[in-house]
Amino acid sequence: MTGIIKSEPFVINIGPQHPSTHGVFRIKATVDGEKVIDAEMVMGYLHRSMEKLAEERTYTQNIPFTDRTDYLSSMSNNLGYCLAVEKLAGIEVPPRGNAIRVIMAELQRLASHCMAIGAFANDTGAWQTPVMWAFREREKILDIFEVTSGARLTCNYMRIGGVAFDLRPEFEPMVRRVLREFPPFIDEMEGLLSGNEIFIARTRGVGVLTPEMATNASLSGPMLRGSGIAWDIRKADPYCGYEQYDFDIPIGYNGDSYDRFIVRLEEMRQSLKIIQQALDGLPGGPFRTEVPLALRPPKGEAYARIESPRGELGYYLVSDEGPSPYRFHIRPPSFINLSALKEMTVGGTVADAIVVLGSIDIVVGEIDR
Amino acid sequence: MTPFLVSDKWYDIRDLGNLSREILEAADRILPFGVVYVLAALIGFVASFLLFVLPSQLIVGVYGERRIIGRMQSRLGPNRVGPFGLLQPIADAIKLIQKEALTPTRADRAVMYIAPIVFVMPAVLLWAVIPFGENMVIADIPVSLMYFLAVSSLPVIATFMAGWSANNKYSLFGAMRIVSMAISYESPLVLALLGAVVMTGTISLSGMVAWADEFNIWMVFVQPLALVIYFICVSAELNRTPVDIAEAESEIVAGYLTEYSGMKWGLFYGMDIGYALAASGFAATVFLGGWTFFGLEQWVPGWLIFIAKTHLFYFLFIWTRGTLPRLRADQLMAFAWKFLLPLGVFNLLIVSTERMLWSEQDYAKGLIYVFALVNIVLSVALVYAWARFNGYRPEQTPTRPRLVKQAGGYIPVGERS
Amino acid sequence: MTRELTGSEAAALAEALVPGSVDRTTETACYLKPDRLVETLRALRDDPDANLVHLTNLCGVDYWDHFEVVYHIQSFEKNHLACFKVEAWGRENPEVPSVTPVFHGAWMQECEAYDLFGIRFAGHPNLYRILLWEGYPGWPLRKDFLAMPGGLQPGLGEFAGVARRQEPPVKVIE
Amino acid sequence: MTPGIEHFLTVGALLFCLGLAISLSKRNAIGVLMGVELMLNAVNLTLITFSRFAVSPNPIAGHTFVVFILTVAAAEAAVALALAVAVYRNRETIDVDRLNLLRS
Amino acid sequence: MEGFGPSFAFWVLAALTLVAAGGVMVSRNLLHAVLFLILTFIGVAGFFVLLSADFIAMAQVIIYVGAIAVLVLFAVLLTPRSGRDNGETRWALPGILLAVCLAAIFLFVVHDTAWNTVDEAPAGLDARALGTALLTTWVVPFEIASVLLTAALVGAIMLTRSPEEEAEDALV
Repeated sequence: MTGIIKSEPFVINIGPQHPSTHGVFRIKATVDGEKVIDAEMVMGYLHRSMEKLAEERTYTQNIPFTDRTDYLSSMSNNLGYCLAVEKLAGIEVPPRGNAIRVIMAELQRLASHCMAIGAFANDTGAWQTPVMWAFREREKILDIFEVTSGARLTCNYMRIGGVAFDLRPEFEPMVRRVLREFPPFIDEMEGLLSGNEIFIARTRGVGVLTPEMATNASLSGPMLRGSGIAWDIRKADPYCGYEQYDFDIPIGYNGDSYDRFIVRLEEMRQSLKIIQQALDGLPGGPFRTEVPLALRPPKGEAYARIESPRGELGYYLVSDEGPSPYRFHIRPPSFINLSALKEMTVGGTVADAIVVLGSIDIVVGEIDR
Repeated sequence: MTPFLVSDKWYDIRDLGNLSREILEAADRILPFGVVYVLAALIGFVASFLLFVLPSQLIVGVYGERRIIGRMQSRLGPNRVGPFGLLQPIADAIKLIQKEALTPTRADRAVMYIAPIVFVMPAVLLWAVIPFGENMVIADIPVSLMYFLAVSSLPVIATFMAGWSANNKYSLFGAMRIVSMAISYESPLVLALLGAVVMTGTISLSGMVAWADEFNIWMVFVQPLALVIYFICVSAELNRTPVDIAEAESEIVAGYLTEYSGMKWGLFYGMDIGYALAASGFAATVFLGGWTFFGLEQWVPGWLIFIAKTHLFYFLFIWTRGTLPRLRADQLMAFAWKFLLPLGVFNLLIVSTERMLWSEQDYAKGLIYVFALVNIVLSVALVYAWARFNGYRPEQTPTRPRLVKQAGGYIPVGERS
Repeated sequence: MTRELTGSEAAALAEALVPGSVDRTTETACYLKPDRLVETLRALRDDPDANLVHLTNLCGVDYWDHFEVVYHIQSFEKNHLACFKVEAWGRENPEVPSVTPVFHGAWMQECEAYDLFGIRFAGHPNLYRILLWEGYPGWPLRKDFLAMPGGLQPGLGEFAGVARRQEPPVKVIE
Repeated sequence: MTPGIEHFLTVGALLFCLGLAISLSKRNAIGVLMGVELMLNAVNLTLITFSRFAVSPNPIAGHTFVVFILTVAAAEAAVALALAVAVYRNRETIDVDRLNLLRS
Repeated sequence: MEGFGPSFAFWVLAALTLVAAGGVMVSRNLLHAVLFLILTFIGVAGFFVLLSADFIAMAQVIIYVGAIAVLVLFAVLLTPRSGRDNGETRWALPGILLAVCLAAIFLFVVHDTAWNTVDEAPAGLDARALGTALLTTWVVPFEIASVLLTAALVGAIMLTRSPEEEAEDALV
């Protein structure tokens, strides 16, 4: 269709109101026929200036903000922030707190990947079925969050020095149920999508990132691992006692959208493994170190990062010995993962651009903050 | 065929065709010339509406489409309005009628207004030639297969009008895609049907049903490949989900429907189901033996068998819609030209050869079963061989990622960690 | 465990490759001279010993009299993380060289720092306000944002602890 | 009034002349092509009319001619539109007034 | 062709066809012209049905509406917005005059000839007879037509190749 005639390129706005931009995000694509010849990102529709707001609040008060950045993985965001504050103030977390944190972070990864995989399948055109199946499983995890923290989406569960509450007695059977019911679900998804010819045709070779490109574009998480780079903060820079658990890093082959998808699918299996180990060896004792409510960390700076479901989630804090952070910076993985979007989409069709965007797994709340 | 219980009388309600024929013949004796045509049209319209449009909207629109898909997606589907949610389409229609039908400022108003009407008409016209039962065909014209193909090429124009007139870039994408799809998928579709025509030696749908009845075999067993090609092509032409690139909601919002709202949108949406049903009815007639079922039609009304077969085929549409992702536009074109068209030609060659052999054997009844067996084997072999010839190697795609124990830099493919 | 290089370790790496590039060091960070920044980071990226290939984090900090741009750069193979900083003096038109030619991933983060701090990155291919709209008054993450002309948005006054609302009119009771 | 052969022929003639007028007067190459298609249709109509009404030992010959005309029309449309597209690519116009490649 | 039905159908179809053909002539917008053209094709197909040429009527709809009109629409879409007007050349008036003169001659001929006609539709105008005629009496033209179609297919592909594709082929 394209290339037959000298056609005039025209601009098509994918978003901000579009079914496949997963929020108010916009790609200004210049297309020639169906071929994308230029792509420009427009974002900031959801900008709330969290970094400024956080400078006016105490360290503890900032935890709810971190829920609202990446609202699909609030536990991970809480955890990253608390780790940064603990690093800044030199606070030790008791082993039970760490184990609970690990379980929660991994459950959150499962929930977030459910969403990512479902939405990605939806972007390739599988009409709602994978996303519904994924939601069905995600509900079980959200129920666990509700029982534990009282909230399903914005949990606000982690605290500086541990977690907010101890686990309830219902917690363990619920997690055991997830551990029992997730592996069949992942196999089901694999049967539905991984071996599906149409799915492979749509995603193989689409949005290819070479390892050099992925490194140079500061990508992280499944984007990096899909390109064959074995990099996982949980392995490379263990926090919360991740070094005790036995798990593997899944890495892809060519760095295309399909590889990112199978990496996410495999990460869910690894997460289940981690949860199993953490739950079996859940230590007793206190779940939290008591820290003063108006925490005043010593003067200095700290950069702590965790492996959030979307990649490296870092918090850079500067303290001036005041009750609130002097500088509060979030390194948002889905924002920085977008920096290679243009390179991935240009040359493909509009349909490919949607698949690429789905494979990045953006959360607009985190992009815009 | 001699009915076992069913007499040829008008009061036998198991075959509604007798009734209408009796009425029409009686009317023709009394009334002046020409009025009986109007009567026939009225009866046909009411019958088709009662028998198909209404049940299709109610039973298939809710139960076939939404409930089955809901079941596939592990949710309930509509179950609130009326008993078991049966009245949901009516509630939807009332809602849609109340909604404002927006027209963009710079749209081509006239064309945008006419497009839904043009889209609806062929959906109703298609049913005219499909035999519901023994005498239950509204217009038993000798070229009814051609008629079906001709009428089913009209909605393409309507969807193009809809997409082009809205003056929206997404709509234009949809229009562009549907036009190119129509060009690509018409030829394999006709080739697939040509196989059936060559085998039966008729282009009348009633004739095809009679053929299936006479030789006690359905066309699908004789030409499984043709049914597969027909199914794929018709899904493409009807924009059903595995190949619905013209209204791909994740790519181009809603394609040609983007700017439509209210009942204008509702007409498109409802008639999508109407077309899918008509295509299923056509497939049931050509490939599944129509209203016959190896003699069962002597006990059960033929139109019930026909409706069952239609909905069985329609279930295939729902099934694929619920499970498969969508192909890209260029991949679909390549699939039509590189895969379906050659396979259609091969199928036609095989069928023509068999037909020649068959006519030399004076249409021996047993031979057709041999052909069926041969064709089933040949179809599988042909698809496999042609896929291999085109470089299709499924085992080369790893579906599991590599696993490494230790974090580090880039690990090239093939290197053990 | 990732080895977080101290300022002096990072400075030693940088000095070995590009002599004279280091301004000063602190316990956690190494301050580079702005005019040698791009050169140094490119050398550190390409050197197999330093192997600082992945620019993880880039952000600006406002210290009232000067701005700092912080670069967290890590190596996958060596598994270490270094923190470099560059200072930009002056509130009117702070400017540091852009590292986008070295690290492609820096372009969005530099846009963000420009958007929120007003730090200009010389040599950036397309520096624009990525989160806020063009023509937004002021630079929101600067410490004096609320005092900027047009910087005070309705409702922000309460957050800053400064009531800017008019006193309600006294209701006369008859 | 019962339609006879004259009526059908009249419609065919009028259609032909309309097609002729369109193909002679339109500036757009696609418009010209549409006129030609109309003329072919008119000829088809006339042939079918003769086949139906004329006293002939072999009435199916008219239908056969129409099948050939349909074939030629399809081929002609494909080639003509390909030409229009190709001409547009090279000359940036499909205005037949300005397609004076042979003159200048 | 007796009775109310056929004559009613004739007049409706005649009005539809001629008005739609006139629409092709007068509409400014090229897309509207194509849509009118489609209406004309359908009207002509209706005439064919009236003249008991069922097969030809269906073939007319399939080929003209399903293929040629869609091709024309495709070509219109491929030309940019500026190329989508349907104006007249400066030779419009002579062309129309010529057409009117020709129409006058045609009408004169049609109405002044004593046609030797039959009332009933002759037997053997069905698809089977057509197929038999095509593959016996007219088999050579039939084959030539198929060759023509192939040639048209190849020609259309060759004409619309982009310069890049031509360059690629030149390397082979």
